Amino acid sequence: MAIKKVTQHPTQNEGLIFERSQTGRVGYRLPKLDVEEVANLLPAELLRDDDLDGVPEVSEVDVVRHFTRISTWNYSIDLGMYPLGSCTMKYNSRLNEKVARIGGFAGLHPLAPEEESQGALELIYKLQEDLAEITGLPGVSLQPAAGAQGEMTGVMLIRAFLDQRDGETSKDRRVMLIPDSAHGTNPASAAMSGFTVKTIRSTAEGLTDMTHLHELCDQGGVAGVMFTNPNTVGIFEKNIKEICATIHAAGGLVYMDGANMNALVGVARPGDMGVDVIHLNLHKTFSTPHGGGGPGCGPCLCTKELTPFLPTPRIEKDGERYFLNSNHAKSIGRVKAFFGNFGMMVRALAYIYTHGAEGLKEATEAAVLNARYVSHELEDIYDKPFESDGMHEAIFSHKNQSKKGVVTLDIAKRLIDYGFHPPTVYFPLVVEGAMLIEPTESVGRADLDAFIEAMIDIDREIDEDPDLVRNAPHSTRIGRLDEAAAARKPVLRWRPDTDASAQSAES
Amino acid sequence: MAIKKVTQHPTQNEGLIFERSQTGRVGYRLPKLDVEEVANLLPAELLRDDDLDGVPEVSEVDVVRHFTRISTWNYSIDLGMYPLGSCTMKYNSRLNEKVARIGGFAGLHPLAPEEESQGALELIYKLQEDLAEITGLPGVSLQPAAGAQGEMTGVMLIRAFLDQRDGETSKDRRVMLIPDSAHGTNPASAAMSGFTVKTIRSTAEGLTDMTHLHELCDQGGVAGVMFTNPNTVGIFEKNIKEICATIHAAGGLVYMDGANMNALVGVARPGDMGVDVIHLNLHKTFSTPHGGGGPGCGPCLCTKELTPFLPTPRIEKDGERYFLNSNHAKSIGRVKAFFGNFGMMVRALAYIYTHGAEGLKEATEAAVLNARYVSHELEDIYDKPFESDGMHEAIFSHKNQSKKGVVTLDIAKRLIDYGFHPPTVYFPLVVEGAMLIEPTESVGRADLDAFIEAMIDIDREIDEDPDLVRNAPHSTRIGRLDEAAAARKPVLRWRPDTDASAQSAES
Amino acid sequence: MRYIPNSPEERAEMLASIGLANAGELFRSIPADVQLGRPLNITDPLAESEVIAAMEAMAAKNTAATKPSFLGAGVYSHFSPTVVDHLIQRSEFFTSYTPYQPEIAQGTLQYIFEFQTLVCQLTGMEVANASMYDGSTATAEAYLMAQRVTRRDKIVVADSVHPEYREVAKTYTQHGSAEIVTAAFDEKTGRLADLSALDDRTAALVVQSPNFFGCIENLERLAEAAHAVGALFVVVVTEAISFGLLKAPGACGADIVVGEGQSWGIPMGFGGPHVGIFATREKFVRNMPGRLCGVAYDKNGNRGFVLTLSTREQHIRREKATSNICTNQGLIALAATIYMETMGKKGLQEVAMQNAQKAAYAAKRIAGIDGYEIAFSAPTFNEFVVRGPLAATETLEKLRTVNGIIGGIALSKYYPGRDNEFLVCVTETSSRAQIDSLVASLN
Amino acid sequence: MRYIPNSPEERAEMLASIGLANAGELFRSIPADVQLGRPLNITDPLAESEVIAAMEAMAAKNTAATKPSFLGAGVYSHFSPTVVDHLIQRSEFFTSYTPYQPEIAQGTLQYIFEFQTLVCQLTGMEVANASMYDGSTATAEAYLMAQRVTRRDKIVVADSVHPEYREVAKTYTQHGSAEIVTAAFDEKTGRLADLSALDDRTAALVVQSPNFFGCIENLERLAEAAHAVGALFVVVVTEAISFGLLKAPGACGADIVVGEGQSWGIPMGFGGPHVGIFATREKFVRNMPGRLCGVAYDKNGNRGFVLTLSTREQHIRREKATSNICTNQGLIALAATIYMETMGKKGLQEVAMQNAQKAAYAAKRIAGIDGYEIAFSAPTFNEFVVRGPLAATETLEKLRTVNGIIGGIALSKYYPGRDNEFLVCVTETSSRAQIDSLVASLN
Ligand SMILES: Cc1ncc(COP(=O)(O)O)c(C=O)c1O
Ligand SMILES: Cc1ncc(COP(=O)(O)O)c(C=O)c1O
Repeated sequence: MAIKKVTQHPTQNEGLIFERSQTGRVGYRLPKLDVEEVANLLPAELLRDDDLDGVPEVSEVDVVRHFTRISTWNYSIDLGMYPLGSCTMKYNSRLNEKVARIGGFAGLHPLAPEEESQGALELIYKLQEDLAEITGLPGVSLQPAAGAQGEMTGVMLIRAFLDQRDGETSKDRRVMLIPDSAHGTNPASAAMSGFTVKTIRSTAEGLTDMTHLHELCDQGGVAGVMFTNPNTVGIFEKNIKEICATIHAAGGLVYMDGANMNALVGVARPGDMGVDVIHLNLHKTFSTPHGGGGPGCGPCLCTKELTPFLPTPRIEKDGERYFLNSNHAKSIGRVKAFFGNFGMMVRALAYIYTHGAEGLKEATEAAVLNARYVSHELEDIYDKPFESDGMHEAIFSHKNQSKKGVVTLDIAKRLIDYGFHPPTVYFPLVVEGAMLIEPTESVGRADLDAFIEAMIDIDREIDEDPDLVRNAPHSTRIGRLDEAAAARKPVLRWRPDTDASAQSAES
Repeated sequence: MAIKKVTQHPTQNEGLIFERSQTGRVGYRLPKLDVEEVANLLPAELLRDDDLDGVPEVSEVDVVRHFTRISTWNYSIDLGMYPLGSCTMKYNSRLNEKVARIGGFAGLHPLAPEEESQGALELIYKLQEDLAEITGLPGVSLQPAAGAQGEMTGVMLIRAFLDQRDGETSKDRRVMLIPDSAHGTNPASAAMSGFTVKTIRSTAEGLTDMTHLHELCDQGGVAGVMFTNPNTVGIFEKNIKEICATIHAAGGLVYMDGANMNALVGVARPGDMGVDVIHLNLHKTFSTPHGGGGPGCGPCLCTKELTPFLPTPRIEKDGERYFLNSNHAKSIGRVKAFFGNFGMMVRALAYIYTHGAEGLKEATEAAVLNARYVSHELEDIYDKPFESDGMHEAIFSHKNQSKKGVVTLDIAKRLIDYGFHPPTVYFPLVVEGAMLIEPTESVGRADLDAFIEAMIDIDREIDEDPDLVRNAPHSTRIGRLDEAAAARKPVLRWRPDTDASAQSAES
Repeated sequence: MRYIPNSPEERAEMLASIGLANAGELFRSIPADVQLGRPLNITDPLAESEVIAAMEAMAAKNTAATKPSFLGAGVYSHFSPTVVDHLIQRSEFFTSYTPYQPEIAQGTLQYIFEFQTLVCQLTGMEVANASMYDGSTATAEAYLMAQRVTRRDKIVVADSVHPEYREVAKTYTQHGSAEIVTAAFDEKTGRLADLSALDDRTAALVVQSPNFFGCIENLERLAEAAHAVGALFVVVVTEAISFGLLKAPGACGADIVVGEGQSWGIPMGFGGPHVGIFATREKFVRNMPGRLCGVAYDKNGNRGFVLTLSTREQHIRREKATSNICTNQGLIALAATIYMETMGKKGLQEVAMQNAQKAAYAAKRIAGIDGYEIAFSAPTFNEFVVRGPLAATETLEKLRTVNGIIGGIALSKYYPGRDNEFLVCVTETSSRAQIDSLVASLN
Repeated sequence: MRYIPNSPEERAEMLASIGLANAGELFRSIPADVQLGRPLNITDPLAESEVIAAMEAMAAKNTAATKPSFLGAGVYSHFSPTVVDHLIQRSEFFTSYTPYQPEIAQGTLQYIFEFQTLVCQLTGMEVANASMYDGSTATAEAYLMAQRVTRRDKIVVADSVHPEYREVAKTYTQHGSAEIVTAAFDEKTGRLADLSALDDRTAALVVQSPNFFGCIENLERLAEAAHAVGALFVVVVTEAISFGLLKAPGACGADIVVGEGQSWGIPMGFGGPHVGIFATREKFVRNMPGRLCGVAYDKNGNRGFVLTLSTREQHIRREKATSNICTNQGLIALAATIYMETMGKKGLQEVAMQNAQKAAYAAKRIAGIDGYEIAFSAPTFNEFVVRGPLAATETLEKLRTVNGIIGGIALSKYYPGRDNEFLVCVTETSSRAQIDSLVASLN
């Protein structure tokens, strides 16, 4: 109320930069052109004739205030617990940011002569070796820009392997088995590699249904399986060896989605479980910043048998010399220009160096402990859908609360008022009103306890004043947005006639 | 209300780091000691025996979250207009921050051999030359760490000059004339140099009262005058030449407080007005960040006559070589170890290079225009105490509003709810309930208009709902604090028994 | 471990409170026979100063980073205003996730909306997405989208599209129904010449402009040819600075514009992270890959932004999604947005003009050396192909070892047989002195 | 000008709206004869890249910054965790003013309170202020405060207090009533020896420990001597890392502890900005110089912080203030706070121990070279005086030019006549290899 009259609050109502733009403002200065300027260098018909209409004109001060102001509307890891299940929102070290910006890395052109970029090749090579040790899989490509691309790469390795092994008849093997709980990128990536997807059911304990798996294999045509371990409900697939054996027996290969490796690093290695190929998310397990959506880095790792098919160029070593090797005839080809998101590799290697073997294991233990602690403290109040112990995530359904007419989304939004980022909600689909909580190792006990207390308070609020929860959040600059309307008449860009009026705290 | 139940909100209720501390947490890692460790290197009686009791134990993550959270409780230039009169809160360029951190500057030891620190000496020398050109005063010392120290230095130059000129009889010249509107550091600095202060009255137009000035001079013993120009109400002392002439005639010297140079750079030079000595605040006029209280840099500049008395070492040039010259027998001596706040000098020179001559003048014009614009738009609603045109500041009294029982402090606090930092309030003392508004050149018209609209809205609120204003701010994490109680029983440090309980949004 | 808040003592207490004796018991659900049971064979933890020293030692071996260089070919040396890197280091930006909770992610959503708008303005298109991995994958996605839109499978792609982009597109499409035909360029002009492959089975004509040889294509003509057979016209742009000077592809009839945004203030960084751009016409929006941010309102009518039209995406559509992309290049899109807004209308025009002028100066000087000529006659922006008297590899090696200049890229790397030609790039960061010393060294 | 939001067009409109024809009219109140009327004789504006180039060119001439160095004497090379410089660049911290509006400055006020507390904990004192300019001015203020507290004027200061600090204190006190007497150190031990100057007119005994020669003084003994004559005991500390290992001055009877906080993660930066610390006993608080931050509550009982006891300060007390200081070293105090908290109890202890161990190793090795000895016998922390066979200036010049090592500071710079002695500092940043090469080079 008090602030109701305030319609101009600059930090709360910063408009779009286009709305700030004023003819004649400048935010840059270039050196004077130091060559004679040639008039009409290019034929008129090749030139722009719209004078970059609509592109903003602002000063440097406008830019700094604009982005500083809107940044304050974001929640971030540095503000507190960000327990998005499956996303592994752990601390993004400043040291890693610093080293990624060293001139010799940031200023290096990817097509510079090998002799003059040995340090970058060395870094990639060393990271490859460490990731191979961590996963127990010797073949590595750091080219994929993110997990989904790592998946596509991995699935294509399987495809290439099968095509070579089975020749013509490989075309009868186009079924990729994927659990119903899988992340959406799994089936999407399988499809991009020309596979059709069959879904494996999960059991009541949240594990892969082995009988169903055998059924599906018996139906034949199985190229492989894509599963996540710990799976997307945070439970370790204890039948992992049998799963792999079953698939191998059926003539298929095993792809593991490594998004949840934060539960395993230093404790167990996919390579030792029978997994043939995996992707990692350096932007999860290895703490490269998620950056509000990216960039990531999704290395693909595989067994010796699959190595010949890895993307090229591969970074290899010959004595003391590192070099790019493009002649691998069986390669599936390039998945990205140049060598992938190199900057993320620098950060990830710095993360590994900082932790060392012992620190990596310690992080895994701390991450799993935090999740188990949350699960233990909340299971009396929130419905825990599965009996078995979770690993790095705690999962709940809204069963107990939905009876009272309050659902997961409401609980998530109310958590915002308590100063926490909500967990991942409604994923995986196999759990009704899922709340998937991944604290990671980067949260201390006091913050965990505060989160637990918040969850308990909210459950109490649901009894006392359900609307308080249903209408949450109350502490944000803006309320729940009408996403349905947004999708019906999408406005995806600013235009001079875009309605800015409605941006005041009043209207 | 909605957030009332929330007692643990981490971003709102971050405690003191000591309250976060947990035995065994670590935030650092040093390389292993690479020399043989010698047992009991030092006699026990010289060693600490308290195990650094009370010093916090936290992780790097705790530190990052702690400071990120508390930082969000601050207003800053990057968030918006910060119109503190006399403080010149202008944009702090990122470029300046970057260059100040170049290894060759940041990593340089002040006692490194001259041959190996030529670049730093060159930078100081070049800044000295540019500041001399800007002020029209040839003698420069960059040693003073802030304005107040620059004042002390300048006043000591005057004292040294008089002592040498008048010998014994100089002791009869110990009166420093200072306007009633002067900043507190002026009399304090005069006192530190052994002068007694006599106060000059201001006229109804907000200028130095010339008759009173003459009277005071006639009383004799005048060592000099310390005045500010534009003065602290933002008005240019149009009699400046006469003031200087009068003081000189009385055998005194003229000190000008240069805190308001942002109104003059490129337009008028103190040296051309008859001023003998001046200090600048690089952290005002030359945009080095104020940093929540400092550091600053308060160069002292003077006429040729006063130059022999400047602090040593002085940075001088001999052919292509820059060097430190300590043998100036008449020097008042050192005012700071080493050479002053060098990092601020780097930023200031980058500011000068970026603006160039034309840009410096443009900034002055833009700053004065912004202030004049605010003054013009608000003078019908807020009492403008002086007729004459202001320069870089707009000044108002609360006369019109105090009638309605709302005073300057209330208006200042209410501005916070509108997203603005309040202006300087109750300074200078010569204006009742003063609001001294200095927009600087770093604010665009849209923000100025929003500020003006806010001031007008507040005046309306005073009619409609004075308590709304009297109880402001309403939008901050914490309300008005009881400063009187704080001073009565000062708690100036944390102790294990410090009451942290009261830090919840509830209690 | 300094990144782990809970001390060993605290962890022991927490273990006890959930009834476990030690950390090992946390992993009971992992069968013993798949547990590692030994320390990883990885370095011991390094101190902060040791990590920095190790990284600086590696970086120091990248000697190319500090030499005058005329490398381009999809990654360009441009000056990035200091505010760009400073602002993206606001932890509210770089330590946040994809904005799935709009109420606490408006900062991210608003800049995505600004990025989408700026990409539309510069490309001359109607809609743009929140970013792709890079120019090469954006190109691959354009192939796939063209197939979806036209229900045709033949992709005619100019030989002068970045070879690595074409490789990536080939990988992406290898298991689908696409048939890829490469169209040759004209030996005199360096422009796309042979359009004979276009027919009524063609889903898209894909060209790059300025093309890999730096030649500016005649986009209007090519658009007509594509549209004449009912194919989409896809324009690839690797040098985003060219938008400041050259007619927008959208104004030339492009249906899809894809490309690389690295030139918008992003470090070359040995090839990544950069940012892919993807723009098209409104009517194709539901066939687009990637995230889209749109305007939405709360119940008080406050304007905000949300991710929208997600029914195209993998998390909803799974195997039927328009793409498998999830994580994109968010923070790099932010950097590009800050760059474009800081440079602004005038800056984007001036920097483009300076690139063209300096490159023209260099081309003229080099063409003046006897034995050297500019290989193609078409107008160029900031890159051009030089044909010399010797094998380009030799020439460049000599420049590097004798003169300490990275002179460019030997075309033979990508176009076997074109032995004496190399690609030279000149941007606003090459000083006249550097250009002159390149010329002197060639002489 | 890119730092000025309003464009020339906008400014013209604004001028018109307030009835002025041009910018010149803004300055009508400045008499024509004092207007400059010509452009300043200063460079034309430089582009961002040109400013960087100019600065890097100057920085590159500071060759000492990249050489192995054993310089100390009040400025020390210590490793600063990356978070320190990153966090102080939050614009909420570095672009805010002195916290005069507590409701929107709690971030600043809370860290000041933490800084005050940490300084108290490390010095062993009861109250500390929000910072002074540096160690030298803090020392000068201690002289003045001792005079105020004791109403006496004689200051007995050890000859082994940093010479530049004593110079500054002399400047500050030259126009007051202070009488400064210098007390000599013992030629064998290097510790303060002669206390004969202490008498009932003495306001303070001022010593430094570790002193300028690196020798650790026997503070308890000196405290007794000072208190015996009713003087305050003032301890100066230039190497704040020593607090991690050495007995706190407060525990030894100090009444005022002043010093330099640069060692707490602050760059050497050619001597500044650094941060002065000032701590004393509760009973003297109203005589302290500088800002103080204290706890306060709002009417809902929420705890907050405010600047307090301002009646000591210039803006209230004017010529009667305890000091003229206004702007202090706020942001550097923040950096020091972040450093101390990141290192924490264990880190501050370990880094202090490493300094002592490495310095002891170096001293032992150097003492082993024939012709060389350690000049003083008292225990040292991380600095010590070496006495060599030749003039120290020659020895150091040779080290610099021949071996590329900055070996230390010739004592003759500050203590004429002590020709063969130089001060060597060894911190945790000097590797054993560097120490060994120093020894080898001296040999
Ligand atoms: C289980 C799982 N698999 C795959 C992905 C896709 O990874 P990316 O977003 O890096 O493409 C994610 C991340 O969202 C995930 O959580
Ligand atoms: C008019 C005036 N004079 C002197 C000063 C003192 O300068 P500093 O705070 O840098 O010591 C100030 C700044 O507060 C001021 O406004």
